[in-house]
Amino acid sequence: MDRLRTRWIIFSGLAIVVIVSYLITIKFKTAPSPATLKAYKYLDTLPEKSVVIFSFDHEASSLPEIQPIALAMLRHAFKNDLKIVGLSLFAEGTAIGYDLLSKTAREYDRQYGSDYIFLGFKPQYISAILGMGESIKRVFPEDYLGNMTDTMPIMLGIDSYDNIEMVVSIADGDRTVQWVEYAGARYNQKVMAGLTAAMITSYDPYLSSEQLYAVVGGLRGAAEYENLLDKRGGGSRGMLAQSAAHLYILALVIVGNIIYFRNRRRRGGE
Amino acid sequence: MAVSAAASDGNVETGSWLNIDTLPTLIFSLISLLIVLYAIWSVKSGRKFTIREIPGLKAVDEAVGRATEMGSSILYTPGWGGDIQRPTTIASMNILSSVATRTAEYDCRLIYPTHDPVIMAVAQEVVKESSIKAGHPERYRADDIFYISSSQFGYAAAVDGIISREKPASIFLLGTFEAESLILAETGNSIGSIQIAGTDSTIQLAFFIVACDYTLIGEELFAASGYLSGNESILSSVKAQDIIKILISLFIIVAMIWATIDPSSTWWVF
Amino acid sequence: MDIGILVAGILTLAVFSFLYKDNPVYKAAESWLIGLSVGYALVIFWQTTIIDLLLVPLFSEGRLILIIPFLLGLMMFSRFSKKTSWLSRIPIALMIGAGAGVAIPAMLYARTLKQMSASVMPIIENGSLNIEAPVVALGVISTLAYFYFSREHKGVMGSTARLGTYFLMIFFGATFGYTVMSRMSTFIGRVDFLLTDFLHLIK
Amino acid sequence: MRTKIPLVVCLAFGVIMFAQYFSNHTIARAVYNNILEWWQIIFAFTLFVGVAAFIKNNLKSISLGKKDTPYKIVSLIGLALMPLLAIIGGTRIGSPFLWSFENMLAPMQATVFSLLAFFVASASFRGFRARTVSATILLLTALIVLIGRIPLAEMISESLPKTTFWIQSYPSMAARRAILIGIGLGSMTTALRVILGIERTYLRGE
Repeated sequence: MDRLRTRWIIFSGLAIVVIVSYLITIKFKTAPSPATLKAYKYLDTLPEKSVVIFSFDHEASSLPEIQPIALAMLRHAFKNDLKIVGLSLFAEGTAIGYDLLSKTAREYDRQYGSDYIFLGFKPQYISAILGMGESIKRVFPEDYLGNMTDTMPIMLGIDSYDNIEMVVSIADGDRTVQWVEYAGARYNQKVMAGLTAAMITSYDPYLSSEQLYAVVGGLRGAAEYENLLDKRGGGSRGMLAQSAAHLYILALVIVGNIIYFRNRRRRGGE
Repeated sequence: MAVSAAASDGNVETGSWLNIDTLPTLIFSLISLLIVLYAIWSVKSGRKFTIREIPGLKAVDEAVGRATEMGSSILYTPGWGGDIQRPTTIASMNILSSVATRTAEYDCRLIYPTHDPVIMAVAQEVVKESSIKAGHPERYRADDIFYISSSQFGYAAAVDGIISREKPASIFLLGTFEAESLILAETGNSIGSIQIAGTDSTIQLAFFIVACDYTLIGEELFAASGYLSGNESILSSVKAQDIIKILISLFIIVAMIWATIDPSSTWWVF
Repeated sequence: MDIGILVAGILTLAVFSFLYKDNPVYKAAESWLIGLSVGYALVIFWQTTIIDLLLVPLFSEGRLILIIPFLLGLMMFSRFSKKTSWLSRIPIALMIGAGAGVAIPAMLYARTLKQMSASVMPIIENGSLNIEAPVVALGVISTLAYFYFSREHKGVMGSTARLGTYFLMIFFGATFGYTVMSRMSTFIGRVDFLLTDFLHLIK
Repeated sequence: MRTKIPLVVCLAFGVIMFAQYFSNHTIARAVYNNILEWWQIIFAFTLFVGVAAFIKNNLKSISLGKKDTPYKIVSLIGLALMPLLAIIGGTRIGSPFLWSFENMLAPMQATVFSLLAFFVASASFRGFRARTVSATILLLTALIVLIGRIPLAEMISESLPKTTFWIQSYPSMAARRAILIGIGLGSMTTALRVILGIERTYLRGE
C-alpha cells in the first residue's frame, strides 16, 4: 500500500509539473548543438531544386517527439525550394509521413508531383534501400496515391541515389543505421537523421566517423532547429516543460539516493 | 573507379566483375572468414577453451543459495521483446537450464512468467530436463512456468504484481527487454531482491545497471550462455571475435602512432 | 468538437488510466490497439508488396519468374500443418541466407573497418596535444578488452578492462540521460494534444 | 531431405549475396535485383502467416472461454476493421481507414509510450542508486546530460552544454564504438555460421 502511495505521489507530481509548465509561455534562446547546426547549414546552402529524400522510419508511438523535428526540417526544405521525395520504411510511418509532408507543402504552396512526392512504404527495408540504389522507380512503381511513379514530373530526372543529394531519415530506432550501412556504404549516399533523444548516443560513432552527416536529436534538437529557422513550433513550445521535467527527475534521483545512504548508514551503525 | 577500368576494356555496359572500391572489405572479409574457420576447427578438435570469469554468472549460486536459505523463491523472466528465434532468448534459455539445475538440487521454487506461449513451452522443456539432470524430476512444477499476456504493459503489470506478492529473494531478468525493464527492475529493487539482469539493448542496459546487482552487458550474455551450455558453435564465435578484437586494437595503436609521426599518410582510411 | 479529436482524446485518457492501476478500460483500449495495428500492417503489406511487386508485374506485365517467390511465399503457410511444416523452412532459409550474405560485407565495412579508421587521430597535431585522440583510442581499446573473453581479467588485462567499464558507464549514463529526455518529450507531446486540441486550454 | 534442402538454399543464396557485394557486373546486378524482390515478397507472406497465427491463437483462447475472452474479441474486431475499411473506402487521404489510423491507432500508440515518463520518474526515486563505482559514474553522467541539454544550462554557464557534448562525442562515443565493433563481429560470425549450416536454430521451432 505504502509502495503504491509513493508511486501515485510521484506520478501526480510529474503530471502537475509538466502540465503547469506547459501552460506557461516563456521564450527561450536555445543555442544549437554542433550536429543541429551542421544539418541546418547543409539544407540551407543546397541549391534550389536539389532533391532530398525524407524517409519516415518510425512508429506512431514516437510521433510526439518526431513530429516537431520533421516539421522543422520539412519547412526548411520547402522554404528553400528543394524537391522532396518522401517515403517510409515503417508501416506506421506511412500515413504520418504523408500527412506531415502535405501539411508543410500547403504552407509553402508547393505542388504534389512536381515539388514533392510521397512514394509510400516498403517492407523489408534492407532490400528496399539497396534496390533504390539501382532504381527508385523499380522499388516504387506506384506512389502513395496510386500514380505511376515514372509519369510524375518530379521523377523525370530521378533514377537512383546518383540524383539524390541527401537522405534525411526521421527515426526512432536503428533504421538510420541501415541507411548508413547499405545506402551510404554501398552507394556513397549522404545520410543525415532526425532522431528521438533516446537514440542520439547510439549514433555518435557514425556521426564521428562521418558516415552519418548530421543529427537533429529530440525535442531539444527541434527547438534548436526552429530557432535557426526563426519559426516557433512544437520544440520551442515544449522546452519549459522539458526543463521542468528534467529538474523534477533530478530532484527525485537526489532525494532517493539521500534516503538510501541514510538508511544504509543507519543499518551499518546497528 | 571500377566502371572507368571497365570502360577502357571497351565494355561499359557490362561493368567489371570485381569492384576495386570494395577490395579492402573483401580482404578483411576473407581474413575474418579464415579466423572463424580456424576457431570452429580448433573448438571442434577439442582444444580446451576457457572463458573469463563473469561476475553475474558467479552470482547465480549465491542467488539460488540465498533464496533457499530464506525459504523464498526465484523469479526468472526473458522479457517482453523477444520471440524464440532471437539470439538473446536462446542465450537466456541456456542460462535458465543451469539455474533450473541448481534450483532443483536445492529444492527452491522457480517462477517463470512469459509473454509468449512458445517460449513458455520451450522453457517448460528446459526446466524439466534440468530437474531430471539434477536427479529430482519430482521437483519440476509445470504450473510455475506460465504464459501471462502478449501485451507489453499487461505483462509488466502482471510480473510486477507477482514480484510484490511473492517477494522472490532473487530475480533473473535475462533476455530481450524493452520499456518494461524499468518497471520490473524498480519493483525488484524496492523489495530488496538480488537482481541479475542481462540484455543486448543499450537503453535498457542503462536502467538495469543502476537498479540491479549484476548486469550481463550485451556480448557477455552470449558468452555466458556459451560457457554454461558448452555449445561449440557459440564458443567458436567467441574465440574468433576475440582474435579479431586483438587485431583491431593493434591496428588502432599502430595507425595512431603512424598518424602522429607522419600526418600526411592515410593508409588506415578505408 | 471534431469527432476524431474526441475519439483520440477518450482513447488517450483510457490508456492513461493504467497509471492508477491495471484496469478493464486500459485492457480494452490496449486490445483494441493491438488489433488495429495488426490490421493496419496487413493492409499496407498487401498493397505495397503483394499488389505492387507481385500481382501487377506477374499478371499484367507477364514477368513469369515471379512465380518462384510466389510459391515460396505460399510455402510459409505449410507451418500450420505438422506434416508439411518443413516446407516453410525453404523460404525462411532463402531469407536468412540472403540476409546473412548481405550482412557480412556490410557489417564488416560499416561497423568495423570504418569505425576502426575513424578511431585513428594524430596525438600531436600542428605542435599541440590533441587530447581527444588518446581518449577515443583508449576508450575503444579498453572497452574491447572488457568484451575479451578468452583470458581472465587480471594484471594489465584486468586494469584495461576495468577502465573499459568506466567508459561503458559513461556511455550508458549519457544514453540514460537522453532516454529520460525522450520519455519526457513523448509525455509533453500528449499533454500538448490534450491541452490544445482536446480541451482547447491553449490556443 | 527436410534439412538438406533448406541448408543448400541458405548456402546458395548466402554465397551469391556475399559475392555480389564485390561486383559491378551487369549479370551480378540483375541476379541481385531479382533476389531483392523475392526477398520482399516472401517477407510479406511471413507477415500474413503471423497474422493467421494471431487469429488462430485468439480464436483458440476464445473457444476455451478464458477470462480474457472479451479482450480477445476486441482485438479481433480491431484486426478485421482495418482491412474492411480499406476495402470499402480505400486507403487514400480522407478515407475511414486513414481516419482510424490517425484518430485511434496513432494517439493510443503514442500515449502507451508516454506512460514510460511516469515509470522513469518512479524508478528515479526508488531504483536509481549510486551503489557501486560504476553506478555512480553512470548516474553522474546522466545528470550532467539532463542538465546540460536544457536551456537553463546555458544561463548557468556556457561550459555546461560544452561539457555535455564533449562527453557525448569522445568517451561515450568511444565505448559505443567498441560495442558497435563487437556487434558487427558478432553478426558477422553468426552470419557465417548460418551460411555454412553450423548454426541451425532457425530450422527448429515448428
